[in-house]
Amino acid sequence: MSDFFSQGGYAFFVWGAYGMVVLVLVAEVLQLRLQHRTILARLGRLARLSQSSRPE
Amino acid sequence: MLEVIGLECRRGDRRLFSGLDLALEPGTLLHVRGRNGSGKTTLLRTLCGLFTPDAGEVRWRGESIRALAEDYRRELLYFGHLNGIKSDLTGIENLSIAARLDGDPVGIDDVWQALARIGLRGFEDLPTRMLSQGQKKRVALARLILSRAKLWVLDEPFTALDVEAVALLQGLIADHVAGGGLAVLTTHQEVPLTSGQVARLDLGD
Amino acid sequence: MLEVIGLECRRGDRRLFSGLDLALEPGTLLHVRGRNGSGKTTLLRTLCGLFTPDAGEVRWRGESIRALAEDYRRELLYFGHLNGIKSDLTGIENLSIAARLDGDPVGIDDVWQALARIGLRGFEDLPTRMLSQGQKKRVALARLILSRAKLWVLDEPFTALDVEAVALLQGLIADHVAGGGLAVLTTHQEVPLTSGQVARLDLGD
Amino acid sequence: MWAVFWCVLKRDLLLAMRRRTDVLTTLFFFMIVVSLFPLGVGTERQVLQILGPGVVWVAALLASMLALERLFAADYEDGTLEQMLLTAQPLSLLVLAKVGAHWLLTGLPLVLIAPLVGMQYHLSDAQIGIMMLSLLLGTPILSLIGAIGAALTLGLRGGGILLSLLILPLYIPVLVYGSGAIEVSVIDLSDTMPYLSLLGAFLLAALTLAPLASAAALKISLE
Amino acid sequence: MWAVFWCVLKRDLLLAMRRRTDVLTTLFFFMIVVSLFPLGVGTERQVLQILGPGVVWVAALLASMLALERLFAADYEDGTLEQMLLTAQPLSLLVLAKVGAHWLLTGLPLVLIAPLVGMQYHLSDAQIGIMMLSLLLGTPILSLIGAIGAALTLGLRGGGILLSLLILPLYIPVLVYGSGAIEVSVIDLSDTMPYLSLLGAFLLAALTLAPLASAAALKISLE
Amino acid sequence: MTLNWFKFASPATFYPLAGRLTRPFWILTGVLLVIGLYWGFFQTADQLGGSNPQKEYYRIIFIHVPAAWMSMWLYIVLVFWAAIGLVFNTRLSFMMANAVAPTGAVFTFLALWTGAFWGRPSWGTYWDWDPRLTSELVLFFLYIGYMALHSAIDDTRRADRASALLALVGLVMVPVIYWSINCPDPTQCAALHQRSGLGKIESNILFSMLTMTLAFWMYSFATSFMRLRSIILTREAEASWVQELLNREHSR
Ligand code: HEM
Ligand SMILES: Nc1ncnc2c1ncn2[C@@H]1O[C@H](COP(=O)(O)OP(=O)(O)OP(=O)(O)O)[C@@H](O)[C@H]1O
Ligand SMILES: Nc1ncnc2c1ncn2[C@@H]1O[C@H](COP(=O)(O)OP(=O)(O)OP(=O)(O)O)[C@@H](O)[C@H]1O
Ligand SMILES: [Mg+2]
Ligand SMILES: [Mg+2]
Repeated sequence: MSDFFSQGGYAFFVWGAYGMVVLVLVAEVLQLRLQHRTILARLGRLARLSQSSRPE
Repeated sequence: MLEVIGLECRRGDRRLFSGLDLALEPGTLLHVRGRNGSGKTTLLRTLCGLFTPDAGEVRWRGESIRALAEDYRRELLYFGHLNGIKSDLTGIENLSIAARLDGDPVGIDDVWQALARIGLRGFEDLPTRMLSQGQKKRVALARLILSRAKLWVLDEPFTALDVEAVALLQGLIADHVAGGGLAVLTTHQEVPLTSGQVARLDLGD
Repeated sequence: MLEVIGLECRRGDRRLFSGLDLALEPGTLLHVRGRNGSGKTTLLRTLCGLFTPDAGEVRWRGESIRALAEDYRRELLYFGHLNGIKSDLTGIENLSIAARLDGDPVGIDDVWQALARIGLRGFEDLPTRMLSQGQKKRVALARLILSRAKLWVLDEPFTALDVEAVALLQGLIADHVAGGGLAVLTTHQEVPLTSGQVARLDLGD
Repeated sequence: MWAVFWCVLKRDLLLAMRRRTDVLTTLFFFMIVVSLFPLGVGTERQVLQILGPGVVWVAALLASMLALERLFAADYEDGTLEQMLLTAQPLSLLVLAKVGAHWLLTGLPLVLIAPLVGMQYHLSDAQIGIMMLSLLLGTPILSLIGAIGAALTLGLRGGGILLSLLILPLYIPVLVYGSGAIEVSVIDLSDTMPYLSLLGAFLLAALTLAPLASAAALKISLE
Repeated sequence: MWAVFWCVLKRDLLLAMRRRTDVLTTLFFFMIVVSLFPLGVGTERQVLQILGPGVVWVAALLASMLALERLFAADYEDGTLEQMLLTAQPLSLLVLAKVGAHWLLTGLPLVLIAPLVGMQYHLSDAQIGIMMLSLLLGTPILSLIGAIGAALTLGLRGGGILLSLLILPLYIPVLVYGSGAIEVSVIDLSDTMPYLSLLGAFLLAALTLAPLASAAALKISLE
Repeated sequence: MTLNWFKFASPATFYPLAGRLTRPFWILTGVLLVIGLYWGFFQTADQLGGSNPQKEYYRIIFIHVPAAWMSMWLYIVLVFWAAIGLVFNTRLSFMMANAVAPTGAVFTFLALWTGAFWGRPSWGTYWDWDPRLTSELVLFFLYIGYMALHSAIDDTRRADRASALLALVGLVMVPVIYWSINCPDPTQCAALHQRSGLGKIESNILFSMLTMTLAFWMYSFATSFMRLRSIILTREAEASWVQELLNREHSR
C-alpha cells in the first residue's frame, strides 16, 4: 500500500499532478451546481416579485 | 447661514457670472434657474467646494468653506448629474456604504426602511445594474431620507422620475426646509415648489 | 420601395418589437414614435443595416439590404444621436470629407454655400470644437443639403436646435419628400410635420 | 476614522469580487509580458537567468501601470468619486484605502505568482524568495506613486499612454533596487539587505506622501 | 475607390497634426521602456548586446499595442465611425486607410528612432540596419493584427489591458522572426534573408486578411 | 433564410434535453475513469525501459495527454459553434461556444500543470520554452481572452459575436504561432517535446491513456451541458417556458 502511495519515490510529482486534476475538476463541478442553483433561486424570486407587483 | 460674496466663475475663457451675492437663512429653498450652459451646475459645485471660484467666496456660519473643510462637508449633501451609485452593488450595499462615508450612524434597518419608503420594496438586494433608470435614481435619492445634513444641494433631482416619485421628493424637500434645513436646487421641469420660503436666482443674460 | 417584413429586434434579453411590417413608397415621411427605451433608435439602426435583426428583414427596391450592401448605402443618409463630426476639423473640412466618403461629387463651393444656408456664415473655418452645441448640430445637418441620397433616416434631428433652425430643417425634409424621397424620423418634441404624405408608427406597449 | 478606511477597502474588494475578470486580466497581462521575452531573446538558460529579475520587474511596472488607469476611472464615471470628495473624511485616507484595495487585487497576485515566473526563467529558490520579498515591498510603492498619475489623467482622452509617460520615470528607483536585490542574491543573500531596506524606506515615504498628492490631484481633476 | 482610401488617410494625418502630443507619446513610451531595461538588468556590454533585439521588439510590441487602443476610439465616440460604416465603400478599405495612417504616425517613428536605441544597446551598424528593416516589415503587421483587437474592444471598460490580453499572444510570430533576424545578423548578414522574407509574407497575409476581420469586428461592436 | 432548421434546436427544447443527457454522461465519465485509472496504476509496469527509461512518474501520461488533447479539441468545438453562430445568427450555438470555453480552459491549465510536474523529474525543469509548451500556454491565453472579452461586454449579443470572431482569429493564428516557435530559425525546426507515434507506446499504457481521454471527453460533455443549462436560464429568463419551469420548481 505504501508502495503504491510512494510511486517509486515520485509521489510528489504523481500525486501533485493527479491532485490538481481532481481539485480543479471537482471545483468546476461544484461551481456549476452552485451557479445553477443561484440562478434558479434568483429567477424564482424575480418571478414572484413581478407577480406580486402586478396583482391580477 | 450660507453666504455667497462677490462670486465669479469662468469656464474656458467665458465668464459665467460675476459679483454674485447671496445670503440664505435656515428654512429657505433656493431655486437656481437659467438656460442650458448658463452656469447652474457650476454655481452648485462652487457652493459645495468642488469648484474653486475665480473670485469671491462661499461662507457657512460666517466662516469660509475652504477653512471649514471637513466640518462643512459633514453638514452638506450634494446630489449631482451623476447618481453616484455603483451598478454592481445592491441598493442596500450602496446606501449603507454611502451612509458610513457620510458619517451618519445608520443601522441596516434604517436602510431597508428608506428603500421601502422611496418605493423600492422587493428590489433592495438586486444589483442596481438590473434596475431601470428611474429606479436607480430612487436608490440615490434614498440618501436624502437617511441624511442628517443641514444643507442639501440638488442638481436637477427630478429628471427620470415619474409623477409619484416627484411628489415624494417634493415632500422630502418640504420637510427638510420646514425643519430648518437649507436646500439649493435646479430644475428645468416646471415643478411647483411648495415649501416654506422660496428664493429664486436667475443666471445668464 | 422600402419594405420591412416580420422584423423582430432584441436588446439584452428583452424583445423590443416583433412581427413588424411596413411598406413605404417614394414621397413618404415615416414618423416613428414611442417612449424612451421603446426601441426607436434600434429600429432606425436596423433600417440602416447597422443592427442585425433577430428575425425578419429589410428590403430596398425589393431586394434584401444585406445583399445590396454598398448599393443600398449609396442611397442612404443616416443621422444619429451622435453628430458624426470631428471637433478638431473645421466645418468645411468635416463636410467635404463626409461628402467624399458618401461618394457625392461635391465641390468646395457647394460646401461653403451649404454652410451659409444652414446659418453658419463666418464660422466655416473654425474648428467645430469652438462652436456651440446647436451650431455643431447645424454643421452635421448641412450634410442634408449636400446629400443626394434617396432615403433619409433621422434620429431626433430637432434636439438642441433653435426655432429658426427647426423651421429650416423642416423645409429641407419637406423638399426632400416632395421630390420623391423617403424619410424616416423620430422626435420627442412636438414638431408639426408639414410634408406630403406622413405615416406614423408607434412602438412600445 | 479607520472605520472609513475599512469601509472603502471592503467596498472595493466587494466590487472586484463582482467582476472577477478585471483582476485576472492584470495577472495575465503580467504573465504574457514575462513570457514574451524568452521568445524575443532566446531560450538559453544563462541568458534567461540574467534577464529574469529585470524582466519580472519591468513587467510588474507595466502591469501595475496599466491597471492603475482604472483605479479611479469607474468611480469617476458613476459619480461616486465626487461623493467621496464630499464626505467628512480626509480624502487622502480614502485614497489610501482605494490604493490598498487596488494593491491587494493587482499587486499581491503578482507577488504570489512570482515563483511561477521564476521557474520559467530558471531562477534558484533563494532568488525566487528575494524576488517575492522585493515585489512585496516594491509593488505597493508602484500603486501609491501610480495613483498620483491616475488621479491627474482622470477622464482624459488617451489617458493610458499619457499616464505611462508621467509615471514610468518615477518608477525607476523601485525598478533599480527591486531588480538589484534579486541580482545580488545570487552571490550572497545578506547582500540584499541594503536593497530591501531602501525599498522599505521608499515604501514608508510613499505611504505618507503619495496619498496626499493623489488627493490633491483628484480635487484638481474633478473641478 | 482609392480616392476614398486617400481621403481617409489624409483625414487621419490631418487630425494627428492638430493634436501632435498623441504621436509623440507613443515614441516616448517606446524610448522609456527600452531605457528601463538597462536599469533593471545591469549595464554590461555583452548582456545588453544579447538583450537588445528582444527588448527593442518587445517594446515595439507594447508601444504599438498601447497606441492601438485609440485607433478607432475617437471616431467611435463622436459618431464618425458609424458614418463610415454607412458609406458606399467597403469598410475594410477604410480600415486599411486608418491602419495605414496609424502606422505612419506610430510605427514609422519607431523605425526611425531605432538607430538611437541600437546605440544604447551597443549593437553594430549591420545589426542596426537589420533592426530597422525588420521593424519596417514587422510594425505594420502589429498595427494590422492589433486593429482587430482594437475593433473588438471598442468602448469597453478597461479596454486597454483587455486589448493586450487579446492581441499580445498573437504578436508572437512577429516577435520571434523580428528579433531572430537581428540576432543572426551578428554572424552573417545573408542569414537574415529567410527571416525577412517570412516577415514579408506575414505582412502580405495580414494586409489581405486583417482588414476584413477588423471590418467584421467593427460591425459587431457598433450594433 | 433556407437554413431555418437550426432554429429547431431552440433553447427551449434544448434545456430539458441537456438536463436529461447530463446524468448518462456523468455515469460514463465515472465508469471510464475507474477503468482507466485502475488499468493505469495496476496493470502497467512500474518502470519503462528503452532509450529513455522512465520511472513511475510516467503515470502522469494518463492525465497529461488526455488533458492536452481535450484542450485542443474543445477549442475546435468552440470555434465550430462560434462560426455557426456568426454565419447563421443562431443564439443556441453561441451559448454552446460559451458553455465549452471554461471547460477547455480548465483542461488547458491541467495540461500545463501536469506537464510541468512531469517535466521536473523527466527533464529536470518545470518549464521550458519548448514549442508545444509555449503554444499550449498561448492556447490558455486565448481561452482566457475569449472569456474575458465575453464578460467585458454587457450586451450579450455583441459579446457573443465579438468573442466568436476572436476565437476564429485565434484558430488561424495558433498554428502560425506553434510553427513560429517550433522553427525560430526558418531554415530548421527543432522541438524538445518528445514526439513518438502512438504506435510506439506500450499497449497497456495506450489503452489506459485512451480510456482516460474518453473519460475526459464525457466529462466535457457533462459539464458543458450543465453550464449550457445555466446560460440558457439566464438568457431566456423572460421567456414563458422559463416562467412555467420556475413555477413548477417553486411548487415542488
Ligand atoms: C499541446 C499540448 C501538449 C500535447 C499535445 C502533449 C502531448 C504529449 C504527449 C503525447 C506526450 C507523450 C510523449 C511520449 O510519447 O513520450 C507528452 C509527454 C510529455 N509532456 Fe506533453 N503535451 C502537451 C503539452 C505539454 C506541456 C504544456 C508540458 C509542460 C508544462 C508538457 C510536458 C510533457 C512532458 C515533461 C512529457 C514527458 C516527455 C518525456 O517522455 O520525456 N506537455 N506530451
Ligand atoms: N469641464 C468644463 N470645461 C470647460 N467648460 C465647461 C466645462 N463644463 C461646462 N463648461 C462650460 O461652462 C458653461 C456652464 O456650464 P454648466 O454645466 O454650469 O451649465 P448649466 O447651467 O448647468 O447647464 P445645463 O442646464 O445644461 O445643465 C457652459 O458654457 C459649458 O460649455
Ligand atoms: N447597447 C445596448 N445594449 C443593450 N441594451 C440596449 C443597448 N442600447 C439600448 N438598449 C436597450 O434597448 C432598449 C431600446 O433602446 P433604444 O435606444 O432603441 O430606445 P429609444 O426608443 O431610441 O429611446 P430614446 O427615446 O431614449 O432614444 C432600451 O431598453 C435600452 O435599455
Ligand atoms: Mg447642469
Ligand atoms: Mg433613441
